[in-house]
Amino acid sequence: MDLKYSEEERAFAEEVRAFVRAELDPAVRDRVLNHKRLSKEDYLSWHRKLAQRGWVAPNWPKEHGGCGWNAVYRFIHEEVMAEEGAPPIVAFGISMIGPVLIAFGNDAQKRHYLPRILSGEDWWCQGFSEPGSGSDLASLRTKAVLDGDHWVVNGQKTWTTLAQHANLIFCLVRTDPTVKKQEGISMLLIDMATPGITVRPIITIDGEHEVNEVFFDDVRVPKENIVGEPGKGWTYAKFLLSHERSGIARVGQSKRELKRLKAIAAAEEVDGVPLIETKAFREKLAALEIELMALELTNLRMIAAEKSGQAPGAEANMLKIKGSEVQQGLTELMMEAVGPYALPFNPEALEPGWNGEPIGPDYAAPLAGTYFNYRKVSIYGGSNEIQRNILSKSLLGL
Amino acid sequence: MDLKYSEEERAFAEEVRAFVRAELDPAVRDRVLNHKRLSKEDYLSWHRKLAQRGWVAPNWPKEHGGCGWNAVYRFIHEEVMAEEGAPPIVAFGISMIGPVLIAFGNDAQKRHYLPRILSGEDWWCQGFSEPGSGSDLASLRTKAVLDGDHWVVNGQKTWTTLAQHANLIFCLVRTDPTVKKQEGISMLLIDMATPGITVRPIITIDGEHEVNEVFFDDVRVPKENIVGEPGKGWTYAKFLLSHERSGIARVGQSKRELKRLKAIAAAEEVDGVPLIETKAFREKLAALEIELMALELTNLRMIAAEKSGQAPGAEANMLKIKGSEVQQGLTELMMEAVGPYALPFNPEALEPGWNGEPIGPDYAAPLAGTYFNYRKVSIYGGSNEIQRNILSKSLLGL
Amino acid sequence: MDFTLSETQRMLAETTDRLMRERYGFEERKKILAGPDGFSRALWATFAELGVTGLGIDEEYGGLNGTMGDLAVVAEAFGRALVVEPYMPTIVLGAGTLSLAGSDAQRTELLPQVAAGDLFLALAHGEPKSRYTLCHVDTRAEPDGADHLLTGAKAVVLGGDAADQFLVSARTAGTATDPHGISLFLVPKNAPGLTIRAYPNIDGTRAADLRLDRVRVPASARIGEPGQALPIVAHAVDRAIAYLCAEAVGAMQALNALTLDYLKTRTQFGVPIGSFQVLQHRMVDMEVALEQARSMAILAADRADDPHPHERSRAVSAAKVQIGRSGRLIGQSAVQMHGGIGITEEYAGGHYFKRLTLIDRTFGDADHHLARFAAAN
Amino acid sequence: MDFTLSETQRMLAETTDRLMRERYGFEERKKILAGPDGFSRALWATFAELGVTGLGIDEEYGGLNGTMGDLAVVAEAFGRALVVEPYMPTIVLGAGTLSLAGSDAQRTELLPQVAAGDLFLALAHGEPKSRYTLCHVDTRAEPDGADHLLTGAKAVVLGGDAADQFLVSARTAGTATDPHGISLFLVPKNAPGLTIRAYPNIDGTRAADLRLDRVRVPASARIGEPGQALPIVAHAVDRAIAYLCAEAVGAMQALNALTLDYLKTRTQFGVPIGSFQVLQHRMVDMEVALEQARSMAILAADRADDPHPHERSRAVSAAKVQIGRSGRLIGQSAVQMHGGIGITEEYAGGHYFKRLTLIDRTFGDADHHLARFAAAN
Repeated sequence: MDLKYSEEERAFAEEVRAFVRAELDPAVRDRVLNHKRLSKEDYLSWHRKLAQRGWVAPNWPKEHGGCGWNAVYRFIHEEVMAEEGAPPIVAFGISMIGPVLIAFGNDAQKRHYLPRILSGEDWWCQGFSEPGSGSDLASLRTKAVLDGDHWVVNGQKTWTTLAQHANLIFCLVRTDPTVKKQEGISMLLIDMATPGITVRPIITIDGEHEVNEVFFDDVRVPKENIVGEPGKGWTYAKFLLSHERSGIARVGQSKRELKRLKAIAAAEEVDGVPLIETKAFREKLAALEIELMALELTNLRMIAAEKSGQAPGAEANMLKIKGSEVQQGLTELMMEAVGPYALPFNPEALEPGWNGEPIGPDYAAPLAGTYFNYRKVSIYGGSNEIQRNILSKSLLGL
Repeated sequence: MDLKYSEEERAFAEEVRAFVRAELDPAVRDRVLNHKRLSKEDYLSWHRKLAQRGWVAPNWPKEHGGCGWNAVYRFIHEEVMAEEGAPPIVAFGISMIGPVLIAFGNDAQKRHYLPRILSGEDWWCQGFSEPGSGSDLASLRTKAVLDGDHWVVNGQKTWTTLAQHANLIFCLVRTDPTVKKQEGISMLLIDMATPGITVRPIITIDGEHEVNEVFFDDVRVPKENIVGEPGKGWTYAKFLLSHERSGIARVGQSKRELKRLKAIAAAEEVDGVPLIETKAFREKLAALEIELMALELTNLRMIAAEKSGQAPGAEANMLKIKGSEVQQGLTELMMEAVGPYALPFNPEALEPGWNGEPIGPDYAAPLAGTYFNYRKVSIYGGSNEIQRNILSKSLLGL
Repeated sequence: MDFTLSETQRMLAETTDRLMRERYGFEERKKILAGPDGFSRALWATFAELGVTGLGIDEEYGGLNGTMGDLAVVAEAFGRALVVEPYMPTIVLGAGTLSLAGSDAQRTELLPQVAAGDLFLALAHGEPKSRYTLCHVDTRAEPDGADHLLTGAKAVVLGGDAADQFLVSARTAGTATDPHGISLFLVPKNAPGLTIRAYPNIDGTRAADLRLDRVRVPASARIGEPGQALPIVAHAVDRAIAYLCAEAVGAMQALNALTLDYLKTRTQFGVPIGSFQVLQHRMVDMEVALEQARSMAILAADRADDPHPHERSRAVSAAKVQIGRSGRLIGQSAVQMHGGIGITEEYAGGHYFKRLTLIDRTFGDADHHLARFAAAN
Repeated sequence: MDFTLSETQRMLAETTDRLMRERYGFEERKKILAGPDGFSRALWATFAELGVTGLGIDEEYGGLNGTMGDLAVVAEAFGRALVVEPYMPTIVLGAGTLSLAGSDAQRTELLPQVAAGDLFLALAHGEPKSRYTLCHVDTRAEPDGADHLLTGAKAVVLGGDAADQFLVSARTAGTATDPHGISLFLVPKNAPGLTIRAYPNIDGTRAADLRLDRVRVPASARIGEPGQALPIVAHAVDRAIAYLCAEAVGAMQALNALTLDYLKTRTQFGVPIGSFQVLQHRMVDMEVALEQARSMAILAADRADDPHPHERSRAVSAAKVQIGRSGRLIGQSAVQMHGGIGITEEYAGGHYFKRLTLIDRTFGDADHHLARFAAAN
């Protein structure tokens, strides 16, 4: 039993930390740390720096330009970057469609798409969810019919994160309505500039534009833009969803947010005493910190098991549940910490370069919004109810 | 809107309070207040005093010797007695089989049994649950076969509360195995002295003997000892279970326990400060007190509705859920309050007349045991899961 | 003991609910929010016609002399409709404070205008450093002849955007959290030295931060005795909390109804999601939370004018704790059961969640009131 | 980074688990509890043969020089079997304290006897008024020549029933909660002036309350420097907490297994109750709670001998909080899902629930350690 990283792993963590501190634009770092809006270029400039360093695809094999790292290295890389306030690597290309193409794409697709993902030239988005299919993803209804050399796609996708930045979308579509619902699905790669595609923003209750609806109206997609075989889309989707979940608990990010919470609670005062020194708040914070400590160790135990060859299984679902609870707990305490200054709605303050006078303390503007927004983390990627359903079956045999 | 009792109701409450204070044996009151064991005679002596006063059957119509009170009076009577430390009226006769006999019994049964319930001459117990049928009561398997002038009963009942005191049992038995499970059930009235009945104690984890198993081995029960019609037992059981639920939230008892908790927390010290003055404990206690305040008002709202003619419906299930949570919360905080002195097991100290030296403070002995024992209140009478199932259907239409 | 509404209250509830149905649908509300004032002056005029703006005001000043229980009926209806008009600031806090402690002249001048719907008020009490502590007032009132000069800052003044006049608290004696020495003054919005920074809140209501730089007020502007404003403010705020509790009950009720409807109509895996036991039980818990909250809101309204301030504040704090906890459970559960749609701007559910969340942050959150209740025990 | 057991630990776990299977079934345990000592001396002898009693003791005193991690392996196995033998009192607290601070003479005399299974020890530190505060010691040690006379009372001394010798803390200086001035003395059970009131605990373990009335102890009986015992006791207690955390993990694991088995085999309404989604999700939450507890128990064992007391106690307190919360959730949920059977004496489930509940009350409950952790933050 040894709870510490090896010498080599520690050195790697420090290397990552030093790299982020040296290379990350301080303005971007500030936006990440303080929950301000990130522009497409904020993501991309960091993506390019990572690409240059060879660190942009931790989970890809080396022959495709990835790092070929083991689970521990991948974990360290992701966690240290999060702790240091780097923007997350945009997942759609690197963590989602990339691994699918590596595993199931043809040579032409690999040659064309993989380098463009690494370089940041392509920004993908994910066309899975539909208005009628939330937790029951396989019930999707967007259909693709072969017409000569093209698939003709009709239907609607929703919750499409950052589609406004994307030039490509990977889509689950129904290509055979006559078979079992899981068996009639295929995965298509679609250029967002194709005529017939409309992107409509969905504004969330914090006033932000992060997700979208994507409408397909007789969209013609070249026949060869299918991944693998027709009717196997559900298999690829499951592969995608189960792949690369080491960071699912978001421990690094939550450690960063815990620091921010402590800073806010130290700045806030109750009757002249820093909020963080009042017993009730201090102990609520402590309770959350202990949950995070336990989560971090649980995560490390699972990463260590994965490194030593055990496939990540049910544990990822546990990490998703606990990780989302901790993230939500942190956003809630931050909102609580600012008291009445949780009320004002001042979205301009989140815009890069805004120089106005803050309403209340300068950290207050995003807090309530982030709390509202973060209710999503127990919903997306399979709601916590779905996670418990899965665990009940896979882990408990119920 | 008027949250106060009427003049008349207040006067009645004071009358009940004065009666308890004047008539209740102080030794019995002490045992109730301090969770010591109650003997059969403790229950009966109080029962007789109430009978003498004409107050032993609040829910029975006057023509059968009951009080004929409305919901508010019944509630006041029960709550004030509980607050004042009176033993609860033993429910099996008064609240359970009595109303069933009044509604469905024949004249002979009414003439024979009802006076004996009122006088305390008969002590009933309830033969519903079986080892295989907990929440799924209708699946019971104890069977009764007609043989000449007798039903021959074979099977087993369990969780039979205070069967050790009882001379009679009302039993659900399967008299027709060929029909739908709810339709083959009858209700029999059985003398506990009948040959073939064996009572075996079940000891609970607090070391107490409160419940029993009752075995029936070719027990011959006179044919006329059936309630109403054969095959209607399920209807009578549902009537019984839904009847007289005004006290289901146990507000009076919980108010009494809250006082006790406050007294314990005032006597316990942390670093020289009374526990009740430490912020963390004080606020846990306050949170529970607020829940109890809300519960009391919710209960009163429902009682008022019942008084004005609305039948008690889904509300009783809500009161059961919240009431059990409050009761359990109180037992848990009392156990917490005594700290390390929750550990010692000293059941002799619960015996009436025990004069030994207590281990730790004299209130400590029952606390952990009561906490363990009170886990039952969210299980019996339909577990809280069953209550939620019922509410989901009846209240929400789900 | 009687928990039914009085005949007047029943009519008030019906009138208000009907008005809301007709004029305050989700789309109409959106338009109102997007308008120049962020609320509807036309609707306010209708309130005045119906007597709703005069509800808490004495008959002699043109009001209906209603009780806190009557105001709670309106509050609940407004909660169901997510009303953003500055009713609580103007009527409960503004006119309420004047009714409690204003001079005859002040009442005679101002209350009829409020009842007629012609005047908006706001209580400017909280400050950047005061959080939820009512006795924490740093704003100073320095005597200058018969006048006072007010200097300081006021934070998150609810309804401060619309207010024609502010009721501003300021210290005439003592420091920081001294309960004595706080006075209350009427300050018109255009007073020289007063800077108003108005903004929307995240739930669509509006507020303002004020800066006062030697704002001159005459002696006639003082409300109540010098240095004795804290008990008045505390009473007015307790009444506002009772109002908020009722409003929250309305919002919870509406959100529960929306959620239940969603459970019945949304299908997944070929069945309505309301057939899943986990969601059924959670919905039951939301209903239980609503009933518990309703009970405590009734208590708060009943005690909001209790002659014993200790009894009053104990009941009001207990209610605020219950409302905070029920609102949190209902809001979070409703969003979770709706899934993504629950946090979109286009769906009413998320707006109830926001309103419930911000009510918990107004005049003290559940933790604050738990501590206050526990200390009063 | 490696979370696997060492080869030695794997063997230790196997040996202990096998022994428990063979000798500590539910019925055997009942017999042991009903025996004259309330525990099995025969089993204790087997522990000695297997080296389990010498696990935490240096090789030079006949032990195996094991780490806290090794002790945790035994603890977990004992937790699964609900072992009532006074292992933690004798080995972790008794021998552990001597190993930390005993003189050469004390160690040489006593530790080999402990390792051989011939000596039982108990730490008599807590007092009737001390609750969970370690520096709260009222028992006095008054010098009398080279000796000391001990007078006072000790409460809920775990293993105090079986102990041949007590490690008794007493004040040689200071008052009440002064962290300085506490000394530690060895006191044999038959010392004149010592009254032992032994009793069972509600979970089947045993304890005693002690009265000391001018109990004479020689200078050679003092453990460590005069007045400097608190850090030693604190370290020993932190180790005992780490042990309890591992024991609790064993108990939780066993209780989860029992519950899962019950969900699969108990039928109601014609189906296994494990087919009900509400119970499935609760069972999942119990498994998550177990994994979180296991993580923190590992941390506590790892840090229990950290050279920085602050780091040590911070980690140990965090673990105790997690264990308390997980144990409560698992215990209460297990009972609820079992229904009535879960609280009967005849079924193992309720006994795990009791043990987990009492572990939370031992050396500080979750609230106590949350406060300690928060203060150390």
